[in-house]
Amino acid sequence: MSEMRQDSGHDGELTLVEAVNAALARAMRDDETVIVLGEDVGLDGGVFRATEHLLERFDAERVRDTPLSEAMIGGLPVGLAAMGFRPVAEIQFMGFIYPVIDQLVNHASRMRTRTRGRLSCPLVVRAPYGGGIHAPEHHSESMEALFAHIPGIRVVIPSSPAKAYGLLLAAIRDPDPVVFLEPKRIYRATRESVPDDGVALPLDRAFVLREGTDITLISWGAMLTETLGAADTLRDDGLEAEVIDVATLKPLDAETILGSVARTGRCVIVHEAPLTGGFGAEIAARLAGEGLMHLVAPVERVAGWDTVMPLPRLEDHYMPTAERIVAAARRAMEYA
Amino acid sequence: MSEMRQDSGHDGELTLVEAVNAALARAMRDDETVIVLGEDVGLDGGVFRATEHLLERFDAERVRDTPLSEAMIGGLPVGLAAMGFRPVAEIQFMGFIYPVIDQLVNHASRMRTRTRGRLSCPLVVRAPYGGGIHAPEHHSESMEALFAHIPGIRVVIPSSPAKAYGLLLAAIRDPDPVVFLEPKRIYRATRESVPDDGVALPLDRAFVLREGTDITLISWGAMLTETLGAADTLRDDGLEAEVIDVATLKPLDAETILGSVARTGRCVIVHEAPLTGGFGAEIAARLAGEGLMHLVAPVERVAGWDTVMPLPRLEDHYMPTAERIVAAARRAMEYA
Amino acid sequence: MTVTASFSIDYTRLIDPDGQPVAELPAFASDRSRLRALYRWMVLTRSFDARAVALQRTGRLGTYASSLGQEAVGVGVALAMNDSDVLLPSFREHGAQLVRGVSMRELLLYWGGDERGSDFAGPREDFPVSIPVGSHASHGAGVALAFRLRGENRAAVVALGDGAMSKGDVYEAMNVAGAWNLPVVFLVINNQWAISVPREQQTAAETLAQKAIAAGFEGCQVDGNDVIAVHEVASQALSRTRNGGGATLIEAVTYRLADHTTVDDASRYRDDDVVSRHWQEEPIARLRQFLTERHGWSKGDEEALLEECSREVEQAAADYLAEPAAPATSIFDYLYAELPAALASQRAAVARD
Amino acid sequence: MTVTASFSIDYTRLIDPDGQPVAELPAFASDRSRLRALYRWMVLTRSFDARAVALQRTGRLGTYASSLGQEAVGVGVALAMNDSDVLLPSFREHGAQLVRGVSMRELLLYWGGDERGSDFAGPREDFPVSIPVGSHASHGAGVALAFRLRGENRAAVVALGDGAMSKGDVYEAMNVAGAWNLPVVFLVINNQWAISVPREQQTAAETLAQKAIAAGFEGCQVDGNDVIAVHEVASQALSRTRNGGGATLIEAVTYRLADHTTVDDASRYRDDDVVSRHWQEEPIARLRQFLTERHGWSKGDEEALLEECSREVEQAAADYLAEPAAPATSIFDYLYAELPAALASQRAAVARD
Ligand SMILES: Cc1ncc(C[n+]2csc(CCOP(=O)(O)OP(=O)(O)O)c2C)c(N)n1
Ligand SMILES: Cc1ncc(C[n+]2csc(CCOP(=O)(O)OP(=O)(O)O)c2C)c(N)n1
Ligand SMILES: [Mg+2]
Ligand SMILES: [Mg+2]
Repeated sequence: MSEMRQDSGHDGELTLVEAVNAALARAMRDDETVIVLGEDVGLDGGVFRATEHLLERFDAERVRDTPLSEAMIGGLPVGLAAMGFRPVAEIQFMGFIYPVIDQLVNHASRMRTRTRGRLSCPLVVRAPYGGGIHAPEHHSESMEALFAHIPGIRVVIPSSPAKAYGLLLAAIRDPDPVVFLEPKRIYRATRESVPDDGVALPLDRAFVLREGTDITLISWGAMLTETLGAADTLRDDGLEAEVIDVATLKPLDAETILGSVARTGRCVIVHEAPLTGGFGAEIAARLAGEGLMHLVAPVERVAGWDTVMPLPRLEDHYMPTAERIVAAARRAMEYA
Repeated sequence: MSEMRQDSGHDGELTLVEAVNAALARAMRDDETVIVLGEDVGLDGGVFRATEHLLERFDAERVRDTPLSEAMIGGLPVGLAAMGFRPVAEIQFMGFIYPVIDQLVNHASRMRTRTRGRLSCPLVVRAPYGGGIHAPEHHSESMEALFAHIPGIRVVIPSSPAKAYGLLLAAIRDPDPVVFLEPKRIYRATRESVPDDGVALPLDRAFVLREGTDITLISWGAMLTETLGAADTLRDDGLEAEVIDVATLKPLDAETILGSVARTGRCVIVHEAPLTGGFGAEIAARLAGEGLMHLVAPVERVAGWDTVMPLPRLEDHYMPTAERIVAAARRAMEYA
Repeated sequence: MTVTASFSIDYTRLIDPDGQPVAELPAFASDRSRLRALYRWMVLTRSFDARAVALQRTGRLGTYASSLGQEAVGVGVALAMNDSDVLLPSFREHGAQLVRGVSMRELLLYWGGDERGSDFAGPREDFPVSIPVGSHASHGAGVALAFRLRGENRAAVVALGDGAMSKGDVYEAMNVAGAWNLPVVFLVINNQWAISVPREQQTAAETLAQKAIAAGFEGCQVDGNDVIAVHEVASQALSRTRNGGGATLIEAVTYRLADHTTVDDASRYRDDDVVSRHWQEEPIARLRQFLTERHGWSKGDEEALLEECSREVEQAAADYLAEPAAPATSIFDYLYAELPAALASQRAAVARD
Repeated sequence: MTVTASFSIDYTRLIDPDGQPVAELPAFASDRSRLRALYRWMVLTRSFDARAVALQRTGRLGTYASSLGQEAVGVGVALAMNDSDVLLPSFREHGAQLVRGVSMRELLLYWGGDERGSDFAGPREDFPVSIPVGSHASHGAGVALAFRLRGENRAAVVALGDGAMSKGDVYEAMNVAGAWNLPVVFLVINNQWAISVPREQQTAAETLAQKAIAAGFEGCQVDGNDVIAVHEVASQALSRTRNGGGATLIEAVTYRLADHTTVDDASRYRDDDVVSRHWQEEPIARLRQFLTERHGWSKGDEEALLEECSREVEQAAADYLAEPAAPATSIFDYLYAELPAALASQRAAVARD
């Protein structure tokens, strides 16, 4: 990706979306069965430029602009994958991913099971998701929980450029279907050094972003910005918050989470998706089960409200804030 | 529905599917804007006979066999409803409902919000769901959690003939979209007296099926059979289990649940859907939050495994059993 | 081997790019006031688009999709609709929405990120724009079914792009509209592009009109930059369908002269000179030419009209910019007819913030 | 108004219901051994269907969808496929699957509720049946793309019913297959029914073949009860598509003589005498007539064949019934290539029970 780096002009420092691009390029270079397809992924390089330059570096056979057909974008890769390719399909925005659910539930997630291993489905479905960029209607939702409930797939959400690179490489190399959701609000929020070393990250591990002994803050994707911000504020209260990036929602690394809360006894789970039935519920449920005896305070969930994502003018009233996280943490600290 | 009752030949005693039929007929009789549509709902009366006789009693304009097009079955009612009709769409099996999610998330659930009340979506999507009848592949899943996460809709699951009648009437009369999931395993399991009195049940209330002081068992749909069975077994242990039928998953009647667990301190949540991200997680999360201080034992979830629903020969190894519920309850009782 | 079925697709153009008649013109073409109305709405639409783009560029509007070059389609069709018909617009049919009675202030509110912009004071039954491509097509079938069930003499018009014609839900909606003989017109605005994907890559079908053959009803092509042809074809299709003739598809062949939206840079994927060539065919100059030659449209008329339009646009922009945001709690107030008790605490929390 | 595009749909029948040639016959029609193969597979399929239904009636098999009356389609097409082609069957293409090398024991295992039935020992790349109607069509496009990317001279065959042609995902799959010129044949088995919904209510299109026009490739009709015509049309379509000719749609017009499945009662929605009339056109008697008149097919040949087929079917049934269930833990063993640590405890719990 040397040219990308020159492009970015930050010697080796990439944004999250550039890291996605770097991982795609790396995977395509290393493995000719990797095929990138989706709407506007070719000449346009993707509406967020995640697939920029891929068409030039590879070719139109491997970088395919599709017709405007999400059900097909979800289904065609099942056939490709069963024949030994590794398709990476882009859904332009999560708001348009719903027709893909049928393919994930009824086919991709169970091709291996149905055929007792004869056929399999090593595909990746990528989609930018989440709010906070004042995007048009239907462009800001966070519905990751719908995917995390589907047996037989993996659900991965990166929170930084380096994680995006390593997790996407892992997702593409994984022998089973992976839904890879990209927090578009932080696509260009930060840069970090992301060596194009082809090293993948594990798909079954949560990351401890910050160690602490007083309370555990758990989140994923863009909300880690608010969560880490909240941890800073709490430090001013003299509280050391441990911050966990779940990263792989499915399969969930409950061990890391339970281990942390076993030490802190307190927990705030943060996500942008609506509260009810959000993936935070699963984490809280694990704590109410195996983790219960370690809890000294009620598990707090700071999430989007159970309402439709508002249009930009009222969007900020929907999005969880560092303030709400801090307030929840302080409530938790009130218990002895 | 007098003729139905003669049909059933159990003077006034109806099965759950007959009660669904009775509610549909009643709603169509009371309100000419009620339109029933779906695959095979006409002459055939539905593959489970839920719409039997409706075509004769009403007509082909109001009882409509649709083309085999689930995305349309999800979308056409949005237009009908916005124009003042009350469509009741049948999806033949939950396994084929996924194309409808796009319409629920992007349109039905938010038409009122998007237009600030100018247009609305009083529609019902009905679908039989669940396992245990040794049905063909893709016919036995329980994915209610996918719907319970969507803001702006209601999700209702009846557990008996009388509840099916009252809740479906309420769903049809409700001014907003309702997903009504019918536990097909108990479509004909029992009969009870269901007077065709046109009386609806509330859509925001859980039902206490059995009072008890030692532990709370929470479930919905067909799994209440196993749950009530488990309660009987526990009684032999000298334990009085309170059994709650959630009935309306969205909006959730957390009060009834929290109130019960506040008294018992112990809870087992039972559902057929895969454990991870199932709706049981939301209930457990509420207990880990507001309910925490009342919990004396870890919240137990007895659910389907996080795997693809097996074909009939191994299906029984997937389905939660009364034994598993009893074992979970006994574990919970071990805590002082 | 025997032939069991055969089909053909017609193309209608009445005025060529130079404003010259190339076929017999409908009666209204000799009615200056009606032509002026068509012209005025197109000019107003173009001024509105320009202003909306300017507002976005200066950070006072959200992402916006200009209809530059396509004005004849929405305007020509909407003026053929009855008030009682229902429009289900895509996100680029500003002209059609304006003709229908949606105010420019409402359009700006919507594109400025305010739901109140979809609470149209005018056409109360028209649908809000569908940002999701094509998923509103089945709503059009449902609206049409409602009309049929009530025995009303009304039609639904669903606006779709060339890209939308690749969507399965659009096909399902067309298929049921054919099977049930519903009073709905599927208006396909073929502007040759779906963001960066050209029409030819979208489908191997020579025309988009022929997609109707799969649904068992009539499809036709019309020169989408010839507002007289568009208006005529739409008027005929609408009266046919209102009177039980069933569904129709109209493919209006036009060209997207603007970027896809204000966040798009079309130069990444198409040559400017191709675009300039299409400027030769744009609909407004074409009708102006015809008006000038046949109806003595003068420089004065033109200036007066531009003046009038820009005044209206400026007023709307001012009203829009003066509109305070709705209260935060309104994000709960239209979710259900009545807020469920379970959500009261969430609404209260928002009220506190 | 000018015509911009026109299309027509052909229908092919070579042998009429009385087994009489009505057109020039392809060379293979004079090759007794090839006709016998077609005949044998059809007879075997019918015996298998009968046995499967009997097993279901006696509680030893799950819900089953018989292909009674449609045998010519699957058999005629599958015998036109190369081993290296890939079949993506619906749930009623038992004949095609048998010809492809799926064993009757495997089919029974699958319909008996055992996943191992889809682990075909024979055609390792053929897809398992798709119970969800139509959602496998896009898989066929993907398989075909895989062949194209590897430069392989292979084709994918997707089996679809008349009902499936109302599905948007099928349309999307066809549209991309056209746009990308993929080597895939969409085989539409029009048996006139989708459970209780007759073909005419499914769509206003006069033919299902014309659905291909929307996708920009060739569609044709063939008499689906004339196995010689089906085999000939399929052979031509397959070699065309294998050699870069792009996608094709074949609508095989046949009739579902059986109930939809063993849990259906067709008498609720269709008249038995209509069904009896269609018995006059069924494919096996038709070919037997032709074989008898042209190739001296004797009563002895017939009896020997029936005997041979029922022996094979009985053996398969016996093997199926003797098969013990897989271990309970196998419900986890093919979920992922490697079971995630997070699921180990669930698998262990199942092992304990
Ligand atoms: C279902 C869906 N998929 C993708 C998108 C993203 N997107 C917005 S507009 C567009 C192209 C639409 O092209 P066309 O239908 O021709 O309409 P046009 O933009 O030309 O008016 C795409 C892909 C979307 N809004 N909805
Ligand atoms: C997507 C989907 N919707 C509904 C069903 C239920 N169902 C099973 S078969 C069938 C009819 C299929 O008709 P057709 O495509 O003509 O195939 P045939 O049964 O005639 O072989 C239906 C509605 C299904 N399996 N999948
Ligand atoms: Mg376009
Ligand atoms: Mg059929």
